[in-house]
Amino acid sequence: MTNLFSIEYITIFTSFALLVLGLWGIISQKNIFKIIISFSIVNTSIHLLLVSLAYIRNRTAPIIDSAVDRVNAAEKVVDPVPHALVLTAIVIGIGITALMLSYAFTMYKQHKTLDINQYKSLKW
Amino acid sequence: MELVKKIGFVLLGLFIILNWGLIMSGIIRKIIARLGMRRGIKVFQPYINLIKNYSIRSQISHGVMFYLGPVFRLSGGIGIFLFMPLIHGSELWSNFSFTGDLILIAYFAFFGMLGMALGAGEGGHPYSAIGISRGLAQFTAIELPLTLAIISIAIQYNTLSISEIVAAQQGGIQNWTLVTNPFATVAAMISFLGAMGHSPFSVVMAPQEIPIGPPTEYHGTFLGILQTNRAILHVIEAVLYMNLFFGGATNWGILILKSFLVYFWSVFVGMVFPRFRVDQSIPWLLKLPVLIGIIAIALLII
Amino acid sequence: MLRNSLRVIIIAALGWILFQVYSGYSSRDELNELAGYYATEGLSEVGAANLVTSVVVTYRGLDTLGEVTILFLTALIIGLMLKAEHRGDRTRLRESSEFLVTASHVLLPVIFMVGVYIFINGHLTPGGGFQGGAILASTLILMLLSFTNSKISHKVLEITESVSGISFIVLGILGVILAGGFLDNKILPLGEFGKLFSAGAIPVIYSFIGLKVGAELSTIILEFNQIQGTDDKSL
Amino acid sequence: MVSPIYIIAILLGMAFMLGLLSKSGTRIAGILTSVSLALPVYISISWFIQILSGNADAITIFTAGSVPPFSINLVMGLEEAFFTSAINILGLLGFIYLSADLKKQGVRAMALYLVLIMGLNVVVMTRDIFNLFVFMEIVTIAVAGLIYLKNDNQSKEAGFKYLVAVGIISLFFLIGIGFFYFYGGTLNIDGFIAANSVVVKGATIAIFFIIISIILELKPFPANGWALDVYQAATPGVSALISSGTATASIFVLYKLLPLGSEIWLQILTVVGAVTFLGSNFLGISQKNTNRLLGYSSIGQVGLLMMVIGFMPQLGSAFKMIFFSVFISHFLAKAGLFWLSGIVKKESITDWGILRGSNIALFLFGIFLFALVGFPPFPSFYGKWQMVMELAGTGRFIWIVIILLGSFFEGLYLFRWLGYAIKGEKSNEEKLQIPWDKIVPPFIFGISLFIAAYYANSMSVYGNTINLIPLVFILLLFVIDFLPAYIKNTITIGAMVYYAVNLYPSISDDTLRVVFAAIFLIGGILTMIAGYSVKGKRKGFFPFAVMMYFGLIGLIEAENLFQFFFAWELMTLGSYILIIRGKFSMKHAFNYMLFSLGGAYLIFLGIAMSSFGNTSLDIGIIGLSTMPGWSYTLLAIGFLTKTAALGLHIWLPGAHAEAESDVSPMVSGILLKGGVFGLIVLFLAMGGEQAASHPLLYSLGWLGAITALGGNLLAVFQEDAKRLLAYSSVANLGYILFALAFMTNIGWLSALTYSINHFLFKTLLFLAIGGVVLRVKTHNMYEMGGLIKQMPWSFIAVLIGIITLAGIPPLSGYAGKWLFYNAVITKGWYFQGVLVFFAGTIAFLYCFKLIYSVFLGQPKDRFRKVKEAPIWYLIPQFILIIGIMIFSARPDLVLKPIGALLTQSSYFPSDSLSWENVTASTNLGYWSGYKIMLVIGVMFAVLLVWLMYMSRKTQKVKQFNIVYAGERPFTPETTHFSHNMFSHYYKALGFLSAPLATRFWNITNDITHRIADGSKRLYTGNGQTYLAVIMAYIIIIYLIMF
Repeated sequence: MTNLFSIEYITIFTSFALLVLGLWGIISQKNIFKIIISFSIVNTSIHLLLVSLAYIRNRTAPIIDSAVDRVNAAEKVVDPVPHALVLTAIVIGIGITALMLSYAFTMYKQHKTLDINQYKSLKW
Repeated sequence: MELVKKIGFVLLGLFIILNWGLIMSGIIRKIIARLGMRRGIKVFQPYINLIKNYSIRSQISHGVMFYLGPVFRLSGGIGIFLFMPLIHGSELWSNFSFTGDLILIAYFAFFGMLGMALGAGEGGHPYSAIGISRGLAQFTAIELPLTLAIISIAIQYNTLSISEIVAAQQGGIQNWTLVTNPFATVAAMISFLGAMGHSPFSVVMAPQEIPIGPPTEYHGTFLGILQTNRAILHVIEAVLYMNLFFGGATNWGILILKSFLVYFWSVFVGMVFPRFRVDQSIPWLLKLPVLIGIIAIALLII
Repeated sequence: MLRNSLRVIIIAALGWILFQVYSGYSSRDELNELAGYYATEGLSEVGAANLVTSVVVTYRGLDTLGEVTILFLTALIIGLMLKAEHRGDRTRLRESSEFLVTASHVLLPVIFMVGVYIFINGHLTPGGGFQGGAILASTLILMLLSFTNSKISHKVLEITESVSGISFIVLGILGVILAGGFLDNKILPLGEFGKLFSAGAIPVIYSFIGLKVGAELSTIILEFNQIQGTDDKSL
Repeated sequence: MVSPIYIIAILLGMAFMLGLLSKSGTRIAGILTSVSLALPVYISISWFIQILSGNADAITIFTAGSVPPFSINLVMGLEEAFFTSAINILGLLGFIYLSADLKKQGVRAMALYLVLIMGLNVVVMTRDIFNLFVFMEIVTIAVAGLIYLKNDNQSKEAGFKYLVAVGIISLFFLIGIGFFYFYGGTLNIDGFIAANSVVVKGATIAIFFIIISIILELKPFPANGWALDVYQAATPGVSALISSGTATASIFVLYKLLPLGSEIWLQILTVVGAVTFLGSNFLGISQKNTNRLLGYSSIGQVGLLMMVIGFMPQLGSAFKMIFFSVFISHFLAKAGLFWLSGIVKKESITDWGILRGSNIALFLFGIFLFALVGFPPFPSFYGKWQMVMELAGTGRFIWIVIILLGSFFEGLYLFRWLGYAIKGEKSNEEKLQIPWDKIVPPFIFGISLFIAAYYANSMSVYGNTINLIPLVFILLLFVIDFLPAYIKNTITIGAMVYYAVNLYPSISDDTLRVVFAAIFLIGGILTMIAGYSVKGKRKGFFPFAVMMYFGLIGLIEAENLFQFFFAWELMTLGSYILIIRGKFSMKHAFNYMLFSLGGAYLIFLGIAMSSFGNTSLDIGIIGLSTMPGWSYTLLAIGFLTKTAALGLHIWLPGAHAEAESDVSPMVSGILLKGGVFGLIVLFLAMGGEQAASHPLLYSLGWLGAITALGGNLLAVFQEDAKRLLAYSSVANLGYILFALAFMTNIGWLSALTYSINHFLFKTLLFLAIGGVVLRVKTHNMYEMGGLIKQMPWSFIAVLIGIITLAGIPPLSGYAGKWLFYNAVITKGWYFQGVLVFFAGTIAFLYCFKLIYSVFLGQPKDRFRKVKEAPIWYLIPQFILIIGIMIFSARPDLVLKPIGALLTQSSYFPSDSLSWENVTASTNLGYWSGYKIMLVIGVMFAVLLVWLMYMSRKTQKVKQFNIVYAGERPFTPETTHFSHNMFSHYYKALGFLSAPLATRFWNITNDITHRIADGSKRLYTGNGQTYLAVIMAYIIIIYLIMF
C-alpha cells in the first residue's frame, strides 16, 4: 500500500478526480462556456492519465542524450508511446475545443444568451 | 312417356292445390268474419276475384321488372309446389321432389319474394318499398326458429329429404314429430305464424288500414297472378309443415284436412293477438322462439 | 431537485466505476515489447534521438497526418463559421501600450526563431512540429496584442498551410515509392545519429508540420481575433 | 491495382490543394473535387471486384516502412473494400447532390467534404486503435462543420450538441485506449486479439470503454437525442452522409472491434440493438417532422444491424448475407430518402403531396420505403427472412418478435408517410423543382437497390427458387409507363394469358390449385378488361396490378414457405398501391397496410416457429411444427387479417369501397382469396380430417360464423353501394372460414364452392356497381334510383349477382348453401350453423337495398341522361354471368373433380359427396342443379308466356303515375324510399352493429400513439440532459456487464 503514494498513483488518482470534476461540470453548469471549460478539464485529465500510464518509476524521458545512452535505452526510459498519443490527443482536444467555442459564439450571436437551457428549439 | 305422365300428374296436383287454396281462403275469411260478428264474403268469393282480375284488360306497367315481378312470384309459389312431395308413398304425387330436398324448398321460397320485391320496386311507389323492407326484416327473424327446427329434425331423422322425414313419421300419431320432437314443432309453428303474414306479424302488408306492401301498385292480371300464387303458397306451406311435423299425408283427404288445420292455426292466433311493429316483432321472435329452437337441438345432442 | 439528485447519482456512479479502474491499476516496471522495440531497434531503424518523435513522425505518422488534418479542418470550419460574423464595421480597438509594442519588436523575431528551432530539432530534443508550430502561432498572438489594428493577410497563412500540407503528403507518397511504405522516413539517408541532418526525412517532415501547425493555429487565432469587437462588450 | 493508400493521398492532398485556389475558383474547385472523389471510387471498387472474384487477396498496407504492431497498418480486405466502396460512392454522389450548397460556402467547404470522406475511408481500413480514434475525430469534426452548412439557428444548436456529445464519447474512447495500451502492450487490434489480451485482468475495462464508445457513436436508444437533433437540423444532404456514411463506418468499426471483447459483448450488443430498433421505431410512429422521422428510422436500422452483429455466432454462415442485405437496404434507402427530403423541402410529412409533381421522385420514394420496410424483392426482405429463420433454428422467438414488432412500427410510420405522398393534399401553386444534380444521386441509389436485390437474392439460400422473370416484367412496365393505358393493358393481359397457359400443365393434376389459379388469373384478365375504359396513361397502375396478381399466383406455385411468404408480401404491396389509388383512399389504404403488415409478420412468426426443429422449409413442415399451437394460431390470425375476419376487418370496407371502379373487384373478388388459399394451405398442413377436432378450428368456426353475421348486418346499414358490397365480402369470407374450419370433406367442398361463387358474384357486382358509379359519380345509393332504364345491362348483371349471392336456386349460390347445410349437420356445429343461416337471411336485406335503390324506385332528374356503363365493364360482367350460368347448371363439372381430389387425398377420405349423373347426394340429402334449373326454367318460361298473353294490352306509364292518394309526388328524391331503409331493423338489432372492433382498434391506436408521444418527450432538447443520458447509459451497461 505504500505504493499508493508513489507519483503514478497520485497522478492517476488526480486524473480521475479531475475527470469526475469535469464531467460534473459538463452536466451541471448552465453556461455554455463553462461547459466547454469543463470539457477541457476532462480532456486534460485524460492527458494526465495517459502520461501517468507511461510512467515507470526511476526512469527518464525517452530521449537519447547524455542521460540515456543508446545501448541500454530500454532500461532507462519511460514508455514513449503514450507520450506520442498524448501529443496527438492534445491537438485533437484543441481542435474540438476551438470548434465548440466558435459554435458557442455563433449561437450567442443569435440568441444573446449562453444558457444551455435556452437552446431547445429541437426536441421530440 | 314417363315424363309426360309425370307432368300430367304434376299439373293435376297443381290444379287441386290451387282450388283447395282458393276454397280454403274463402272458408277462412268467412270464419274470420263470423268471429268478428260480420256476415263475411261468399266462400267462392276468391274465385270471383280471380276471374275478375284476370279479365281486366286495361293495365299499366312501370317497366320490365314490374312486369316480371309477378312471374317470379308465381314461379316461386309453383316451384315450391313442384319440389314438394304431396302424398306419402305415392311416386306419382311426389312431384319433382327428387331434384332437391328440404333445403331446396327453404331457399326457393326466396325466389318469389325477390322477384316480387323487384317488381314492386320498379313500380316506384315508396309504400311498396316500405312493405318490402319490413317484410325482409321481419323475415330474417321468422326464419331463425324455423331453421333451428329444421336442423333439429334433420338431426333427429338424419336426413334432409322430405319424403324420408315423412316416411319416418308413419305408423301412428306417436311417431309424429309433434310428439317425438315437440320443441322443434313449437318453434316451427311460431315461425309459421310469421310466414303466413297474419297478425301479430301482419304489419308487412297491413291490409286493412293502408295499402302497403309489394302489391300496392299491382292490379288486373298482375294482381290475379299474385292471388293465384297466394292460394297455392298458403296450402303448400301448410303441406310442408304437415310433412315435417304432423306425419304427412297418405291420401288427399288427410292432406286437405291437415293443411287446413295447420293453416287455421295461424288464423286462430291472428284473431287473438294484436299486431307487432317490425322492430317489436324481431326482438320477440329472437327471444323465446329461438330459445325453444335451441332447446330442440340441445335435447337431441345431449 | 430530482434532476440534481439524478446528476449526483450519475456522477457518483461514474466515480465509482473509475475508482474500480483505479483500484485495479498497478504500476509496471518494464517497458512492454512494443516500447522496448522502439527503444532498441527503433533507434537504428529511424535514427531519431527523441523516441517520441520517432513514434510520432514515423511509426505513427498516419496519426500525425490525421492530427494535422484535424487542425486544418478546425481552422477551415472556424473560418467558415466566423466568415459571416466579421463582415461589417469593426469598432476600432484601443492602441496597445508603448511598452508592449516596443517589447514585441524585440521579442517577435526571437520567439519565431525559437519556434523554428524547436521543430527543426524535433528528432533530437524535446519538442517538434507541434510544439514549434504552437510557438510560431504565439508570435501571432503577440502581434495581435501589440499591433491591434494591423491587417494580417490570410493569404500567406493559407498558402503556407496548403504547401506544407501537400508537401507532407508528397513525402508520405515518396515513402511508398522509394522506401518501405507511406511516411517512411528512409527516403533520405539516416545520417549520423544525434546530428541535425539525421533521422531521414523526419526533420523535413517535422518542419512542414511545424509550419502547417503554426499556420493553422494562426488562422484560428486570427479568425477569433477578427470577430472581436463585432459584438457588444458583454461577451 | 492502385494501392488504397492513394485514397488518402488523393483526398487529403486535394483538400490541402484547395486552399491554394482563390475564392473565385469554386467552379474549378468543384471539378477537381469531383475528380478526386471519383478516383477513390474507382480504387475501392476495383479492389472489391478483384477480391470478390478471387483475383486478388486482401492486402495489408504498411506505413513507415515497418510492420505492425510497431507501425500503423491498414487493411484492404473484402469487407473493407465493400464498405469503402459504399462510402466512396456515397461520397461522390453526395457531393454532386451537395455541390450547390458547398459552392455557396466556397472552396473551404469542399475541402471539408473531402476530408470527411477521407476520414471515413481510413476509419474503415485502419487496424490501429489509436489511429482509428484520430480519424474518427476527423470525421466528427468534419461532420460538425457540415452541419453548420445550413447556417440557421437550429443547425447551430444541433451542431453544438453533436460536438459536445461526440466529444464526450470520444474521451471515454480515449480512456479505453490508454488502458488498452497499458494492459495489452499494443495498439494494434489484430495484435491484441492474437495475444488474447482480453483475459488480462483490467483489460476488460479498457475494452468496455472502447466498445461502449463505439456503441454510443451508433446512437443507441435512448442515449441518442443529439443524433436526432442533427438529423433534423442538418441539410438533408448532410444527414444522408451521416445516416449512410458515418453510420456505415461506425458499424464497421464495431464489427472490427468486437473480437476484442468477450462473448458477453455480443449479448449486450443484441440487447442494445433490440432496444434501439424497437424503441426508436416505436417513437417514430408519432413523429411528423420529415428529417427527424428519417432519423428515428435510421437509428432503428442501425439497431437492427447491431442485432445482426450481436447474433453473429447464431447466424453462422448466413451472417454475411443477412448483414449485407439489411445494411445495403438501409444504406441506399436512407441516403436516398434524405436526398429526396432535400428536394421536397417540406418539414412535415403531411405536406409531401408535392412529391407527386414528379413521377421519378415518387417512384424512387416508393422503392426506398419498400426497401426499408423489407418488401420483396428488396434486399432487406431476404435479410430479415434469413435472420428470422436462423434465430428460429435456435429457438430465439422473443428476439424474432422484437424484430418483427420493430419492423411493424417502422412500416407504420413509413406507410403513413407514403400515404401522404401519394394522396396528401397538395397546393397547385407549388411546383416541385428538381435540378438534375439533386435527382441523379437518389436515382442511382434507387437503381442500385435493384442490383443489390439481385445479389441478395443470389446469396440467399432459397433465393434461387424465386422466379424473377415476372419481376423483370413488372420493372419493364415501369419503364414503359409513358405509353397509353390501352397498350399497357393489352401487354398485361397478354402476359397473364401467356402465364396462365404455361402454368396450367404444371398444376393440372392438383384441382385445388387449378381452382384458385383460375380465380386469380381468369379473374385478373377479366378485371383488366375493364381497364380498357380508362383513358390516358394510367400511370403506375399496371406494374402494381401485375405485382398483385403475380403475388397471388406465387402463393399457388409456392413449393416452400419462402416462396410463399415472398409471394404474400408481393401481393400485399401490389394491392396496397392499387387501393391507395382511389380518390379518398389514403386512410383506408393505410389501415389496409397496417393490418396486412401485422398479418404478414404473424405469418412470418408462424413460419419461423414451424421451422423450429425442421430442416427443410417445405410447406408441409407447418404440420410438423414442434409448437403446433403457436404456429397454427399465428398463421391463422395472419391469414385472417387478409380475409378480414371480424375484429380484423375494419380496413376492408373503406379500402374496397374507395378503390377505383375496376380495382374494387380485383381486391374484393380476387385478392381476398389469397387469404383463403393461405388458410387452405395451413389447414392441409394441419393434417386435414385428422385435425378436425383441433380447438383452434373450433374457435375459427365460431369466428367465421360471427364474421358472417356481423359483416352482413353491417352491410345492411350502409348507404354507400361499394361499402355495402365490401361488408358483404367480409361476411362471405366468414362463410368460407366457417366452412373450412369444418375440416370435413363436404365442408371443404362447400368452402370451395363458396370461394368460386364469391369470386364470380362479387367480381360481377363490383364491376357492375363500379360501372354505375363511374357514370353517376356517387357511391350513395339513395342518390341513385331508377337506373334500370338507362343501364339495363348493368341491372341484369346485378340481378344475377344478388341471386347468386343470396343463394337462391337455381343459380350456383344455392349449391354452396346446400353443401353447407349438409356440412353443418354432419359436423354437428348446429348453433354456429344457425348463426350463419341467420346471416344468410340478412343478406337479402342488403341485396334488395342494393338493387332497388340503384336501379329501381324513382329515377332522379340529374341522372336521366346517364349512359350505360362502358362496354369494357360489361364484357367481363357477361363473361362472369356465363360462368355463373354454367356453374349453376352443371356444378358437377367443377365439384366432381374437387370432390374426387379431396376424397383421394389423404386428408379427407370420408363422408364425401356422391354423384349420380348430375345429382349430388350425401347421406343426408340430395340435389340436382341441372334438373332444378331445367324445372324452374321451363316453369318460368311458361308463366312468362302466359302472362304476356294475358296482359298484352298493357300500356307503359310515366314515373309518377302511382297510387299516391290522389296526389302527385313532389320530387323523386322524396319519393325514393332508400335512405336509412332498414331503420326499423336498426332499432331492433342495431346494437349488434356497434363498431366495437373499430373502437377497439382506435383505442389501441390512440394509446400507442400517446405512449409514443409521451416517451418521445424523453428528448427534451436540452443538450445537457442528453449528455447525462449518455453517462447514465455507460453506467447501466457497466452494471449489466460487471
